[in-house]
Amino acid sequence: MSGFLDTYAYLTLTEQAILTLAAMVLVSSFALLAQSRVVATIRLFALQGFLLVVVTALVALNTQEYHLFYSAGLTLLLKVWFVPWLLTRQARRLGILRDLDSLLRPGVVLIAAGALVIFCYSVALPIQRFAESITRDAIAISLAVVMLSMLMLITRRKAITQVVGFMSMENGLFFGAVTATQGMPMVVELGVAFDVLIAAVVFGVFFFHIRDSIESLDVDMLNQLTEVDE
Amino acid sequence: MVDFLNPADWVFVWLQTLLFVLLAPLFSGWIKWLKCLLQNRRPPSLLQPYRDLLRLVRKDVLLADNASVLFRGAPYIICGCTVLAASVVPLLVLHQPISAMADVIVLVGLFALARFFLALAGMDVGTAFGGMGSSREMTVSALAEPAMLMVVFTLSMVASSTNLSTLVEHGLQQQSVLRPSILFALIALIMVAIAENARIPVDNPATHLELTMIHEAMILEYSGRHLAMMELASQLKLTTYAVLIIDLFFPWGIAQSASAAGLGMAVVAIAVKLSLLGLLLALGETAVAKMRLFKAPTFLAMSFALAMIGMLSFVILESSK
Amino acid sequence: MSEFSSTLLTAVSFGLLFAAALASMLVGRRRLWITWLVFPLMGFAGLAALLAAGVVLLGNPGFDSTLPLGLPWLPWHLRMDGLSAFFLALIGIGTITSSLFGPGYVREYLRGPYPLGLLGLMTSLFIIGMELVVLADDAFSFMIAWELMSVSSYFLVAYQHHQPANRRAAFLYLLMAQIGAVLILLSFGIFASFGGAFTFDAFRAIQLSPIWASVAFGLGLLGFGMKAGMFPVHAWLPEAHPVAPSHISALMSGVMLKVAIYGFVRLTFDLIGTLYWSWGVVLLIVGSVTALFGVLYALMQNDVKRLLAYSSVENIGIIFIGLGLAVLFIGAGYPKLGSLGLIAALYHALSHALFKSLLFLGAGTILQQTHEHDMGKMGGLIRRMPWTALFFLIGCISISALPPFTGFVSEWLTFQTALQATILESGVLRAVVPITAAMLALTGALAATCFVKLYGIVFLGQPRSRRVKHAREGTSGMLWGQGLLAGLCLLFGILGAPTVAILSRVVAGLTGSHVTSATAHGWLWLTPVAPEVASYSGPMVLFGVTLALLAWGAVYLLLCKHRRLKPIQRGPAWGCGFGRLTPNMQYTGTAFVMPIQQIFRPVWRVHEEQQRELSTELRSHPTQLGYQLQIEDITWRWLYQPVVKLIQASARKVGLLQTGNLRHYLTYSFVTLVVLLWLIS
Amino acid sequence: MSALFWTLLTPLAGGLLLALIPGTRLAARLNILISLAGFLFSIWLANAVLRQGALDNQYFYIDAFNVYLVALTNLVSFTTSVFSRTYMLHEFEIGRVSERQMRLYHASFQAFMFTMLLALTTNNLGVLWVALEGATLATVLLVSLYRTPASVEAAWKYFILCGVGIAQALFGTVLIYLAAAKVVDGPDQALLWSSLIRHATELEPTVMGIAFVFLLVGYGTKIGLVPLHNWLPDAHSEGPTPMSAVLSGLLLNVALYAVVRVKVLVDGALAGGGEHAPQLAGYLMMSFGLLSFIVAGLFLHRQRDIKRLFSYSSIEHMGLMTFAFGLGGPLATFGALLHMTVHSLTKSAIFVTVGQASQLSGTQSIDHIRGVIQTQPAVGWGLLIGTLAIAGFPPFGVFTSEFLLLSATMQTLPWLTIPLLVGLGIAFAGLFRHLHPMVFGNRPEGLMPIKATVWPVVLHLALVLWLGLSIPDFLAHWFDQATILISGSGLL
Repeated sequence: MSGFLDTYAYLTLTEQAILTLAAMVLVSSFALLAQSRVVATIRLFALQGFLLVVVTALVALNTQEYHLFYSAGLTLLLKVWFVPWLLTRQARRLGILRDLDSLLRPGVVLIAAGALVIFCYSVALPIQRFAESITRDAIAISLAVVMLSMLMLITRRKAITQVVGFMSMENGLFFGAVTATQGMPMVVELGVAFDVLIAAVVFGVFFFHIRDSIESLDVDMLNQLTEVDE
Repeated sequence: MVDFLNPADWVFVWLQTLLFVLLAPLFSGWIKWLKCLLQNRRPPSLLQPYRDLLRLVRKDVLLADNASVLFRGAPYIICGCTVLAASVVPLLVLHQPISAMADVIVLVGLFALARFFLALAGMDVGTAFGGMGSSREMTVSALAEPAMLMVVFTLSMVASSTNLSTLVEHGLQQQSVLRPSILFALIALIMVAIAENARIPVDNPATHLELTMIHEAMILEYSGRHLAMMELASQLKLTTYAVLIIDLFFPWGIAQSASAAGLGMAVVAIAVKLSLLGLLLALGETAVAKMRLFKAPTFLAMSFALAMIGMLSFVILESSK
Repeated sequence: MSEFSSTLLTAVSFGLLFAAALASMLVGRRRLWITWLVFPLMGFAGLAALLAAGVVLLGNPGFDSTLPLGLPWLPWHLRMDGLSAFFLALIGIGTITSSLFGPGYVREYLRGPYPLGLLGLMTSLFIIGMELVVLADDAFSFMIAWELMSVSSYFLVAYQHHQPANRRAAFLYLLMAQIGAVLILLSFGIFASFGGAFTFDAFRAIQLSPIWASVAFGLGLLGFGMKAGMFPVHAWLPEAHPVAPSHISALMSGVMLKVAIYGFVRLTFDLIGTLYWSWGVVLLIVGSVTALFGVLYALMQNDVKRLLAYSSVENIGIIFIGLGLAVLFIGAGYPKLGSLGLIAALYHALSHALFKSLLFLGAGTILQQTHEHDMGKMGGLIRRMPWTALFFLIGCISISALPPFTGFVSEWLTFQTALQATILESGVLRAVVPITAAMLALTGALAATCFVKLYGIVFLGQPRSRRVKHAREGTSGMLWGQGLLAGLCLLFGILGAPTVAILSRVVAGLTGSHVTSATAHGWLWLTPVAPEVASYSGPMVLFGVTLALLAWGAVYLLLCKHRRLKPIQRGPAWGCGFGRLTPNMQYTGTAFVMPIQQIFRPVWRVHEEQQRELSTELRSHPTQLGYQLQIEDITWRWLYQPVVKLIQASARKVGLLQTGNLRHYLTYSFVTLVVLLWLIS
Repeated sequence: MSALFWTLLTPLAGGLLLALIPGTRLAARLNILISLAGFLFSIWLANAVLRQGALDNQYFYIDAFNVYLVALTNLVSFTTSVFSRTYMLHEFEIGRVSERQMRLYHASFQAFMFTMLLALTTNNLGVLWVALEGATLATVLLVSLYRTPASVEAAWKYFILCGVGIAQALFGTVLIYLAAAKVVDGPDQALLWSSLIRHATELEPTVMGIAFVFLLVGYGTKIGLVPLHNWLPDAHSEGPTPMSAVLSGLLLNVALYAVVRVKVLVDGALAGGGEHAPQLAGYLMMSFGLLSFIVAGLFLHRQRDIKRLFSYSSIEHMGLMTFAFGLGGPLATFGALLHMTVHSLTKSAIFVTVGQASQLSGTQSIDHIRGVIQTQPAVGWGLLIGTLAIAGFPPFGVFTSEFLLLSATMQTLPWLTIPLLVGLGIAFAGLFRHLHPMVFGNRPEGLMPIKATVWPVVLHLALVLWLGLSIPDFLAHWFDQATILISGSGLL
């Protein structure tokens, strides 16, 4: 290990801060995965959003890409305030705010999640051209967040927690876009934000449709359309 | 090669065919006569078949109410086909223009045509017997015909020809060669001939026992001249088969051309050989009992197998290159 | 000039067919249009096609042209050579006779629920498709024409779709047609992938390696064999042919199967070009099994049209035997004998086209008059419909390969070719070929039995049901259609030598070897190899048979005019002591073939059922006896059902994917992603 | 340029207008008019592009590949809107949908068209993503339009699965942006397809490989590739039939279009080296395509719902196209483009007749639809001929394209023709075993013909027939140009 260099120490302070925050985003993903209470999930989601806002702002400072501040503001508005507010409101109206979304074998899921993070890192590792900067690590982290959110989608049975998982996936993407590429072109950012907004509203509508049709928000009960012989 | 369109030859063909037709009742009379002797009965005259035929011709024809045109036409067609078949087989002289008309496969075809009409005629009136006879006849022939063709194929592969004259000539040229294929073919052909001509052990021409008869069942409804033609056709068929066996396997004595000496010789030879063959047949029919109908397929399958072995032995043993 | 005339006539034929199709679409409620416009147009189209083919068959050059259709870089190529012309002639004959027959036959549908316009439209398209197949000169247009033929005939099979059996048959037909087409396409694909072009000219230019050539051959055999009705992929044929309207059955069995044979001949002898004797052995085996299988199943049928359909399978087997001999001899280095085998096969294709069309038209007449399929209800029709009976008899004699009709000549030629096997070097081949000939002989004899049964049960004896009792003769058009075919059956039975001369020219275009010896001795004699080897004179056999008929005529004249003989008396037949004869005393079709059924028992899957009602007083005395016999095609059990089961089972397995649970679906997505990432990293 | 403007504006403005207009019947008519206008504008656009060559600016990029898809999309949208009028009014009359839902339906219809056109015409891969997500959002409420439990369930699955999928695609897009940011000058240029394709060989291959995986899985979900297809049959079968027609006929095409665009980039990047096989993208697409093709064929055998049946058939055909694009080479690409066209036309025609047949019979259950030809010949024949066409019978165009695909496969990877052919056979049997009893047979008691607009079906099938018999020169030219764009060399 003679060639080992502590590259981390050579990073600027902002970069170190960004990476620290990245780690925190990852942790928030783990927390989301482990949390079974609906209201806590929503709050964790808001927290994750807030971490993103901070990261975005830091990146904006670091790179002097000032349009990232708009992104940060947008994120603050949408993901820290609007979506959690909407979800909480709907959950309250549906009377499920305090419900538990039981998690099957949480231990196994968390171990799998850990393995997944390693896997994501190994996927990002061969990217040669960006090996020197923080980009590669950022990609690995955001990939991990995306994958963990998918895992959350898979393990959750409540429609509302699935939506949180879905939105958290969006967070992972956004994190990747911000840290690795200093944000997407503005037109894309706006488009994405618009889509998220509409999606949140549509999700809200759907909770009621689902409850009306199956009197529950348990997605496992949405199983009429199947090809398996009874 | 004979000139195909020489009128004199054709006159001879006509004469020989006439001879064939005239000979047929005699041959069947001869067999009956021998059988009676062998079975310690008093034989009828050798000419009895002629008398029977004449008597039938003179008699009125009585048709079943619902007999159709086909029923009335069938005797003529059957008789015609049989005569046509007989005319192709060399009786006295080897080379004849008519042998080019039909080779040995056509010969089988002509017999098949006759049988086709015979079976149809059997079904025409709509009696149970007729249908039964036709069914059995067609079953037997369905097995006998391929066996016959196999024999023919074996012989024609030996002689590289299906032309009857050529076949006979080939037989004449190498009379002393003992070929296993020919031997098997001979046995198979005899078995086929027995089946095709409704002889014991496949069928019994002398019986009208409903459970066993084949040929007679089909012609039960015939009378008068129609019946006469049917009888004549079956006698002619028997004779044709006999001559065919003689021609193919024991051709010695047949005239190479239509000279007086050759003809005389040929007449004597064919008479002797036919008599002997008749004797053999009578002996066989006396010694063997008729078998059950459902044994007949086994009998025929055996003849088919023999013919096949004959052919294979030719291919494997006699013609390896 | 003649090239122009064949082009023109072909164009006229297509034009008339399109006009017929158009007219059919406009028929609507004007039903007379079908009789007086659509069918005549088709008939003339058939005539034009026949003439166009005739011009080429008589030795004039064919034509070569392209149509501005198809792909931008591959317009439709059309080409007429001898082979195309020969099959075009078959199509022409079939079209003419079925359009003569059609108007009378479709009167039955006038008041039915089925639209006549559809029948006309699809028939026209069907014929267009067949004509295009034989003219196509590139793989693309060939496939289009081929499928046009399949689809339009599918609609014709499904025409009377109210019966469930017909729907099932149509489905099966379409499915197998599609699979067959795909196999053919694949076979062409091999050429295309080596040559890069889709025209047949390019295909001819390619010299495939033996392995690829064999693959192309095998695919072609299976593909075309599926259409032709080769064992074991024949299953659609006995289902589909009987349920189509009868003049269509005639076209399908008589002509369409030949078009499949055309495709196979074109592929094997023309496009592949280099033949291997081992293919010949395959063909011989397939052919003999098909022939024997077909005839054995035909024997057992009691539905007239089904019987005819199975008999088509048999005849296709015979044609394949001829083709097998051709391939074998050419592959072994005897092109002349190979040509002879090909001639025999083509001759049999011609024969079968004639007599099978004839028989189906006859069956159609019977069906129209009696509304019965089951021959167990027929009988005595010879007295009700004498002309149909006569023509049907001619058909039966021809199909049983009896002289002097056409079926005999072709089988005789096949035998003659087979008997030349002695010149082959390989001992195995020398043994295989004659055994095939023996199978052929057995087939022929069984076919005769089969048709004795058919004719005897249907036309002879007494009527077995009331409907049959009141049957009448078909219309004159229907009779003309049959009469024409019957006449041709006789004509081609007699004029063997001139026909072989024409076929020899056709075949020489493919094999390069002219069989001059066959017709060297004039029109009277057919001498395939040499006169001292074998010869046949159809005219003289006919002369002999005619003499017998003349004798009958003479007796009849004596009887009627001169009263020399006593007039024929009529009386009741003996009813075995049970009073008068009743129809129930007659042999039935099942009884007729019972001995054969006993002999060849394992060939069929036989379901027998006996019902017996015992009388109450006397326990041993049955008051009523019933017997039911069902014959199931063994290929169902051994080939088709396993495939169906396999597909059903896999579908069930695959169905497990769609659990209905969203989280499972998300898991698929997740796992897919992970696996792919792992794969590429 | 103005043509493009009008083409995009028409559905957008139309959608807004329809969202505001209360009268159901009027809205249905307006819907047709708007779609017709869109179609005419798109022809104008196509004509302009055909004359002046590719259009390429900061926002839009139009070449031969997408301009014909634009025209096709508008054509299908127009004919579907015609069908939709009678169909939806019937639904309205029998009380399955309320007036408000009708308004939602019409507005969403045009909004959906807008997103699709935007996805096709945009130059920006990010906007492409936004548009495709928008397409999901525009249609998801339509899937649950009837508010039945099954339709809500279908809509939820559609939403979540496509949402997740599309999110993965966004990640892929981000990665492309990352790969391009260093190469292409100016961050605004880095997602523009036109500049990406210029620098394709310089893009970092590893990143592009990972990006492609995400994009394939993401957009592949929309295409309906097995095993990501699960939403597709549900959504197609539960929504209103005109929606199924445009989903099957158009949306799947657009998603595939997106994948193909990306594939071209990835091929360019991987050709330059790196540790991946140069045909990585092709191989992935081929495997997914083949798997979808065969699995969907098997699924066909198990269907009990007529619309599910045909949506599986869509999966099957999308699989085939994906396979063909993956195979690459001019012949396969040309065939795939042709197949896209004819499949859209045929499948939307089929869905039209399917909708009519199920309205006629009052059910979507295959077991209860019987004797359609007898009850209403036009519908029955439309369904039968449409199915024959989609099953690949000549002289319909599907045959031509499948012919090209098979021969291309034969030339490059001959052994793959075996699974292809087996798949074709299985799919064919699966379709027809269900279709036969539906169209043929006796008419059930008491069924009356319904009011049905037949000419869109006739038009589509006639076009497909025309394409099968002969491809017009200008279209062939188009296809060829697109082939050159995608595979690098042309056929003509």
